[in-house]
Amino acid sequence: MDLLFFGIAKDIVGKSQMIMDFGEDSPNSVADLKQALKKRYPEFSKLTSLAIAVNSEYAKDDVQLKSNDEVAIIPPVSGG
Amino acid sequence: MDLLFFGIAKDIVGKSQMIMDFGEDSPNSVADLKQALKKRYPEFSKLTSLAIAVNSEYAKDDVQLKSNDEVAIIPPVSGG
Amino acid sequence: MNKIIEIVQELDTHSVYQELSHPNSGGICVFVGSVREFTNNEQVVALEFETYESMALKEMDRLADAALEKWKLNKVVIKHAVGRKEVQDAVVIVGASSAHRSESFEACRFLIDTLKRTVPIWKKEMFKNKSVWVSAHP
Amino acid sequence: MNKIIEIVQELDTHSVYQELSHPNSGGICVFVGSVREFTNNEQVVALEFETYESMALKEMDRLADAALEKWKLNKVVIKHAVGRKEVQDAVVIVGASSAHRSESFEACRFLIDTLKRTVPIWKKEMFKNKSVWVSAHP
Repeated sequence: MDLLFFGIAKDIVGKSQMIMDFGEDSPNSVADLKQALKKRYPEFSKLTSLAIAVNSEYAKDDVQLKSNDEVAIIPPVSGG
Repeated sequence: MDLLFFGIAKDIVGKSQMIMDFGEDSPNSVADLKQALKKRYPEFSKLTSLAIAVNSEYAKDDVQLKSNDEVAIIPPVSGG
Repeated sequence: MNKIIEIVQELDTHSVYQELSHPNSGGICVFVGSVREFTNNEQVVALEFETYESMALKEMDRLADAALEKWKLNKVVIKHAVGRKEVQDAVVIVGASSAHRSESFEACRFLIDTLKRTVPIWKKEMFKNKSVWVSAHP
Repeated sequence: MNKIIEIVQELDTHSVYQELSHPNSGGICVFVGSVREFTNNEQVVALEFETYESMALKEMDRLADAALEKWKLNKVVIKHAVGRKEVQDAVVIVGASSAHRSESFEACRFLIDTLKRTVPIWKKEMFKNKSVWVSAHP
């Protein structure tokens, strides 16, 4: 699964973009993806919030992930 | 009494500055001056409000007028 | 100097951010009042502003002090134009800068609301066939 | 075009009044966010902003539409800077113009408050001996 990382999420995984192989646990939904990330990188559990964007829009937990989606990991925003 | 007029007050009396002779009725206070003006120019009674400034500060009705004061007639302000 | 008070013929909207900028300010709020083309569906040709300048400057200064007392502000700007102004011309600029944004918004709103009530400036609306001193009559 | 949406390296605060000016607007409210020298008494050397640009532009556009729907506005501006910003640099400009001033103030406040909650932009505070992603942790 091809993922984009920003802000502190980039620091946690060490890259701004990576293809992540979840093996058997390959996540089907946004909720699954959050779970899988927190399992692999416990630092994600310590953030104030964690959101997922699918094709550059915020995606709710029940959104299903397709192989050609652009999926981004959105830690707490702090613009302005 | 030397008076300054602004905005619609200037239009009512026809001048921006004039020495007004009130004769026997020469006003001693701000309240008296308002009365005297409304008596001589009934148009002043039709305004939304009428204020008097003495030495370039708003003056309450009970302020006494001295001969060397700068006295201005302040119709409803409408800046901004 | 933490306040800038001016009555001018032509307002410069370009410099106001720089004037309000301050190392301790994270928020700057500016309000600009400008000439609208229509008032109650009547086309405005121009506005004419006149002032009792010595008193207006005193009242504007007092207004800035009131804002500086009410909120923790680093800078305050109050500027008003006089003379003939045409559609889209700026007629008034007020602004405040502060550490956090709430104060700058609240102070800016207070500045324009109070200015309109207290500062001796008068506006005449020039229409095609008449002119009216704004707010003079109920 | 009634909305101007931009993510840029350098914000230009000079042009915003002109961009918001409109013949039907009597009120223009602008908020500028800038870099403060101190956060909780710690001296800030600089801020670093990064963004997910395609998504941020979409969110800013959606934000402008929400304001245009909520209030009767003639123009809306939303601009954010990215990259390294030093003390007193402008990092965000939002503004709205409308017939009357209340709408412009309310819309401007809504724009900055909502932008801070929803637009994918991240700010890192650079202190002398450390750096911190703002709001990342509770």
